[in-house]
Amino acid sequence: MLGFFLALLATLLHAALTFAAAPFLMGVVTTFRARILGRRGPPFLQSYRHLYRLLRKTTLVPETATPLFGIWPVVCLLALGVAALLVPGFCTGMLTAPAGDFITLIGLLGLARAALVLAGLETGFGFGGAGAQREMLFGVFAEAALLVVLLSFVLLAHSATVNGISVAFSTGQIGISVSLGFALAALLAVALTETGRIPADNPSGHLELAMVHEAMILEYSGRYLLMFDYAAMLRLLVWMNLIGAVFLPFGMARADDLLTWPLGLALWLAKLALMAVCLAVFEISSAKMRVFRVPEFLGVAMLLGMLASVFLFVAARIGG
Amino acid sequence: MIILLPILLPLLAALPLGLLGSPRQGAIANAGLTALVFGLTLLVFWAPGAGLVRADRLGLIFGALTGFVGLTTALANIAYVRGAAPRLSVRRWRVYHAMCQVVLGSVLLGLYADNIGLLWAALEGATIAATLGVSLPRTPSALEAGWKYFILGGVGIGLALFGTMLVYLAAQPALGPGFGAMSFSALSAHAAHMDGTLLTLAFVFILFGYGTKAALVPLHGWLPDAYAEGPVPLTTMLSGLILNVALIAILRFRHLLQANFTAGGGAMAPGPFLLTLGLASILLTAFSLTRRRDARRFFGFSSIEQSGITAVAFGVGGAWAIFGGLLHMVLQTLIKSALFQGLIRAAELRGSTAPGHYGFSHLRGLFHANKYVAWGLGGCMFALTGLPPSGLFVSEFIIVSQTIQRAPWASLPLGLGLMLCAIAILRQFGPLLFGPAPPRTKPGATPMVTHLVALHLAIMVAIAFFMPPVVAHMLLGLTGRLQ
Amino acid sequence: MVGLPGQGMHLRLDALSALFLIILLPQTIAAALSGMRGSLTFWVFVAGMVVALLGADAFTLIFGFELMSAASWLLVLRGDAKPASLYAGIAVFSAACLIPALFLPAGALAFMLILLGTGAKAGLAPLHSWLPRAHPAPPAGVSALMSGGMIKVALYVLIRYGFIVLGAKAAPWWGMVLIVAGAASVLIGSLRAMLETELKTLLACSTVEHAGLIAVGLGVALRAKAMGDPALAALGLQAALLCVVAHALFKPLLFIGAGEVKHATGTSGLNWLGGLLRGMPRLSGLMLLGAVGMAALPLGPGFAPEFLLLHAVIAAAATGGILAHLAFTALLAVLGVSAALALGAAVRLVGIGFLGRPRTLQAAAAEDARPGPLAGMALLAGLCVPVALWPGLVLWGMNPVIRLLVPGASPAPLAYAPLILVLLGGLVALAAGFVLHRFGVRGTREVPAWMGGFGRPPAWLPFGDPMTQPSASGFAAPVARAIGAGLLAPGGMDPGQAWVLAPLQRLYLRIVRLAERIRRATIRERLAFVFMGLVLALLVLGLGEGG
Amino acid sequence: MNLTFSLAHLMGGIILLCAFSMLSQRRLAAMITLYQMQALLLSAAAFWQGYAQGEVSLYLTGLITLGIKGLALPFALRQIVLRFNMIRAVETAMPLILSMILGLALIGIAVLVVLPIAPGAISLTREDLAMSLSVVLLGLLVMIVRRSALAQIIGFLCTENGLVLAAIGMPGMPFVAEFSVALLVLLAFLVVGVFLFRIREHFDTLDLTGIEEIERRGR
Repeated sequence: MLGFFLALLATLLHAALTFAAAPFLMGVVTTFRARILGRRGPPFLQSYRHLYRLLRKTTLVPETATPLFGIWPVVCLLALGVAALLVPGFCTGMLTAPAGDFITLIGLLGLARAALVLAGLETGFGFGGAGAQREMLFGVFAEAALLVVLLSFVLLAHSATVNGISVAFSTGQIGISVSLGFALAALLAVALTETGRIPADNPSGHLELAMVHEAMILEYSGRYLLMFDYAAMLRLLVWMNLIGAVFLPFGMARADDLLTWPLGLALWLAKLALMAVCLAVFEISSAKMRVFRVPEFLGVAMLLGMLASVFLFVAARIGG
Repeated sequence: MIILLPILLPLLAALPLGLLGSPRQGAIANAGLTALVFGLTLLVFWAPGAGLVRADRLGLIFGALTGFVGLTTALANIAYVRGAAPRLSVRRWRVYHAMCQVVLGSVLLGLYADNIGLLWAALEGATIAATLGVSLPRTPSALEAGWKYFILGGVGIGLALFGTMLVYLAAQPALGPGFGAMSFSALSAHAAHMDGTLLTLAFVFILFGYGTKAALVPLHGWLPDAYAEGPVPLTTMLSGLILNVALIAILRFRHLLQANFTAGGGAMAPGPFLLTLGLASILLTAFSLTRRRDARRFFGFSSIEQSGITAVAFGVGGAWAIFGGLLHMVLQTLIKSALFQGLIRAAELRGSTAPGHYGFSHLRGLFHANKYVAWGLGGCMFALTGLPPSGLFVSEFIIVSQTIQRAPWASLPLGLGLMLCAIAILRQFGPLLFGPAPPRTKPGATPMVTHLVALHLAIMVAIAFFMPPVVAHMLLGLTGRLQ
Repeated sequence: MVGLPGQGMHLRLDALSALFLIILLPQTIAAALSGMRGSLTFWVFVAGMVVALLGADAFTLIFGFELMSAASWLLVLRGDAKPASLYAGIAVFSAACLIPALFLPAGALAFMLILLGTGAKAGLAPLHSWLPRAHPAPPAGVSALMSGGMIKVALYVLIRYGFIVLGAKAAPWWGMVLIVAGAASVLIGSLRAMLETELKTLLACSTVEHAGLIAVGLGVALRAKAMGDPALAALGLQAALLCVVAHALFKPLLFIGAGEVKHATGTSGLNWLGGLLRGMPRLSGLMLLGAVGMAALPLGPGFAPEFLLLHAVIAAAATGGILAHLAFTALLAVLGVSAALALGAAVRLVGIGFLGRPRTLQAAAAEDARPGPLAGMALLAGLCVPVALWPGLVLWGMNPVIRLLVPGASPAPLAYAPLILVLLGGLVALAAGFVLHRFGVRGTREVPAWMGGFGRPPAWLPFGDPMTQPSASGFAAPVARAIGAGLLAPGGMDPGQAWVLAPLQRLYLRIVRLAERIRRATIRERLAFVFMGLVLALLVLGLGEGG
Repeated sequence: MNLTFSLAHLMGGIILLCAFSMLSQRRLAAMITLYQMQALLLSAAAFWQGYAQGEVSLYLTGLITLGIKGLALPFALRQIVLRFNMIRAVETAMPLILSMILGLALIGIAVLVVLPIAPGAISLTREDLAMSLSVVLLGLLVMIVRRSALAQIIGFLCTENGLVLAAIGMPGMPFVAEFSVALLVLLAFLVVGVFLFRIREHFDTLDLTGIEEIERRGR
């Protein structure tokens, strides 16, 4: 009973922190990036202001849009919101853990992507379509790479939920292996593409011809744009949580042990900060790729994932 | 002797038919005579005869089938003659009707004869009559077809006679000289004691002799042309009836060989010979059908395929396979005769039933001319492919399944051939029925013959799918004895 | 007595045939509602499927199977004569494979023939290329039943023989063959679905993909069963059978919808549609639901099977040697690519066809679908809901089938719980709604689209210039360039067409030319054939008896 | 008894020789003469067998053979040759020497086929059977290697002679066979006559190339 109560509490805390911290994380990355480039950059809380401003604006709907114009942001937001609830943040063993199957997660990300693409096609203008077709192309390889990486995780952890993988990896019996290194590289590549970061897409770019994510939501404004923007922030956090839970599981709190929570929370924030810095450093040190280079980039990720799986098998053969 | 009546009646009636009457009267007399013969073939079930002409069950069944197909063909012939009368002189029409009767009588003789000499004579008579019939239109191509038929048929007849004499010779150790050594019933009773080596030699000649009549590849050379050039109703008789007699003759001789082989009499097994010829027929047809532009030639090739299937069934052996082969013959006779009747109607809708008016491009889009004729003809074509609900599905299913069990090596070419033939036929189906009709096509009236076609198809399905168990067991017993 | 002379027909109803009969029912009703009620051929087609599912002996099975093929051939022929011959060829080919297989002794050869025969009919690679040509040809109701029902009947035969009749002799590599064929179909099917611009062809390609998914599930199960792993076998079967059920609901729905689109606009080319959601809101809503199923998105009917399948493949990767492991890793990559391509295809279908601006006047003037087809679609959509939201229940209902196929298996409960996701989504929606309601400005204003800042279209183009819209082919262009060039034959042709059917056709033509030379022989040469045959036979005789 | 067989043998051998020499002849007139010789020998053989076996029907066969094949048919054929002016050599489909080698091979095959028959089992000797079989096959070969219709008919008639040769050797074979052979030849010639007449109507010569021409036009 107490366990359930604590788990509920942890889940609620996780939900509150996740939804509250998502804009902050985006702000941190943006600001870090500016700082490293030598500019002052916006304040950390700029994202919140941006969202609030959108909240207060009138929502414009194009004449040529269909009645479903307003549905897509909602679907996108809900899919990512649910995903954010499923991926453990500062602690393992939340109430949502059993439902957090990795494949469900992939499905939810796919749902969000579908909503985004449909939003791009909604009004029927050229840039939206261009962004949509690029997003679709990236998705093809990202999903495959993700599944291949997942195979290694599942074989190592004997569990397919993110929670289970995290628990298994944190116990330390797995150790550091070559295959996990490959898997990490693959996962990072997918994460960068999915979140629309630099080698695949430029989040701060404003040239319509080169945009992917932004191009799809050009016609959106007001609260619909708010939802899309917030969903993008959530997506970044979900991915960071995911990478954190799988590759940096040390020090994660256990939901049924209240005493571990403070350390877990602190470490969680530290991990996020670390990843934000890393992301910023990576982004300024590399250039955006041409569209058709991205599939190759992801293809390499997929091969790395397969290599991870093969090495896993070889190691198991040698070890066993 | 009632059994002599259905044989002699048409043979004797040929003389007055050949000398008297207008084409129309000839056609009506022809139909009346054939109806009488059909009745007699049914009557014969209760008086199967004795001596030289003594029909067994097989002969009786196929005799009745011959009577029935002959009757429907003769009925369709009345309408055909009405349309085609001006094309030939009155004398030619008389010869034509006489030849129809001669073919009918000889075929019945071939089926009912217990004597291998009589059988041979019957087939010879049928060949000569059919040759004359085919060459009647007197166009260069008809003459050529008749010439081919005569040369190849004559050679076949010669080989068959040699085979017949060799059978007689082979029977000497068991039966001694005299009529006994030429009677099927006696031969089959003493098959085990015949000279096996000689019997095998005899079978090769019989196979090549009667195989020519049955149009097995490589003996098929005459058939497509004869089909395409002769008058259509006569072609119907050719396709169904003469082929049947020849195949049944082969079946009977095969039985002698098989019995001798089983009893260790020194004969070779008949299976490989029959299978080789049968498979060759099916495969050659499979690759010849696609390029045919003339419908009658097309269905001529299809007849070669059907003969091949039957030969394969006989070659596979065993009660079930032979049952399948015989069933296939019955069904295919019904379908083919219906098909040619439908084809006459179709050509009539397009203006002329003369040879050369049966090109697929000429007939296409039948559906726009007359729905019922189109469905009748289309139904027959579809039935030829052996897809359900066609009755051929049953027979081909039996044959293929038996081939798998008894001669597995043959099943691959058999399956391939059947498949390609079915595809080739189905490919013509679409354009023929639903394709764009040639310009100036007028919708035509529904002729009575369509009912005959439907009747044929209904009987075909009924025989295949609704055979009473009693009949099936009786037939299986029959084929078991023939095996 | 009906049937084979002296033997008749025998019917049998067990859990497996019952399952397939049940999935046949709703789509038959829907197809009948969509306007096929009066067609005798259609009912013969249905009867053939029922007989094939109920047949207890080889004859009845093949009879039903071929009756189904023949009737559907006629329907295809009436729709479009061009692919009909190819379709007929495939139908006869499957019979030519199945009849021998049923009479061969149980073993690998029999199974391979069964696989060839049923695979050709179900559209498994490499014999799939006919399907995207033939399935779109007949009226929509028939297309629906062909995709939703007929390929299922073929798979039923595969299941019945692979698991029950030949089950005792099954070897693990049988499963691998099935998996390879399935994976190839999944990849090619989804890729072509992404590239096709014709609505019904697109759906048919997606059918190839789903047949492949089912085959992969069956292959995993067959392999596991042969290796003595009933739990994994049960998992694979669950995936395959759930996919069968789901596909039998959403694909007919989509096909009937496509037919209605064609009825309303006169075309089903995506490049001529657009903005249908305005004119045909009800139809579009139902199509959207079907597309969610086709894309295997969560909370749609197609996700649970995909989920189970991926889990089955992952579990299977842990069994067997290094080669199997590599193969399953590659399989996962293939499934991932295909899942994303399927998502792309579905998104494209909805986004290009139903969203955006109309590209032609017909699309702009389209009126909503007729009540009959709409009712059929609504029926299928209604049945999709429980499959989508409560797949556990459907799986529970399938337990007898799985126990029949894998004796001793105890199917595990499903780890995917859509209802929980719905609950979580609801909570998030509540929270978001609260925030927007409490702090936000309400109301929307309709304005001319921004269009990236381009000028407004002239008055005679009420929906803007259609040429400025992304087209269906344009949408697929990046994928065609990145993947299509590598996987498809030159010219974007289907590899099954280019490398299997076309060479066979060339071979056939070559032999036909040979046969024509034989046919053109003169009388003398024909006589020579007879003579040579006779001499050859005599030679065989002489050598056979002399030696 | 010994004499019976050796004489029958001798005649059979000469008949075979006639058939074989037909292969080597280019001119129709020579072929007809050879055919006539063959038929005359055949009728002699029939009489001899009739005498040896004491069968009346064989005398009848001999008479028919003598009358129709030995006299009437050659006469008619010569008439045709004269009327259509076909004295010149006929075209052959293959070199003569090759066709003669083939003929030898055929005789070899005939012997090969007949050899395994148990010697004592039948009253007709194996040699007789081999000879008649050879004549049948050689006749067929003539039909194949000659391009002229008349030469082909002669080949066909040679085949018939082979059949009759076999038939007269059959002990106690009922009359049916002989009657049928006679009927066959009669009817066959009747039909051939009709054909010749008609082919004459349409083509200038009896040469079958005209027919082959139609064939090449194809359908």
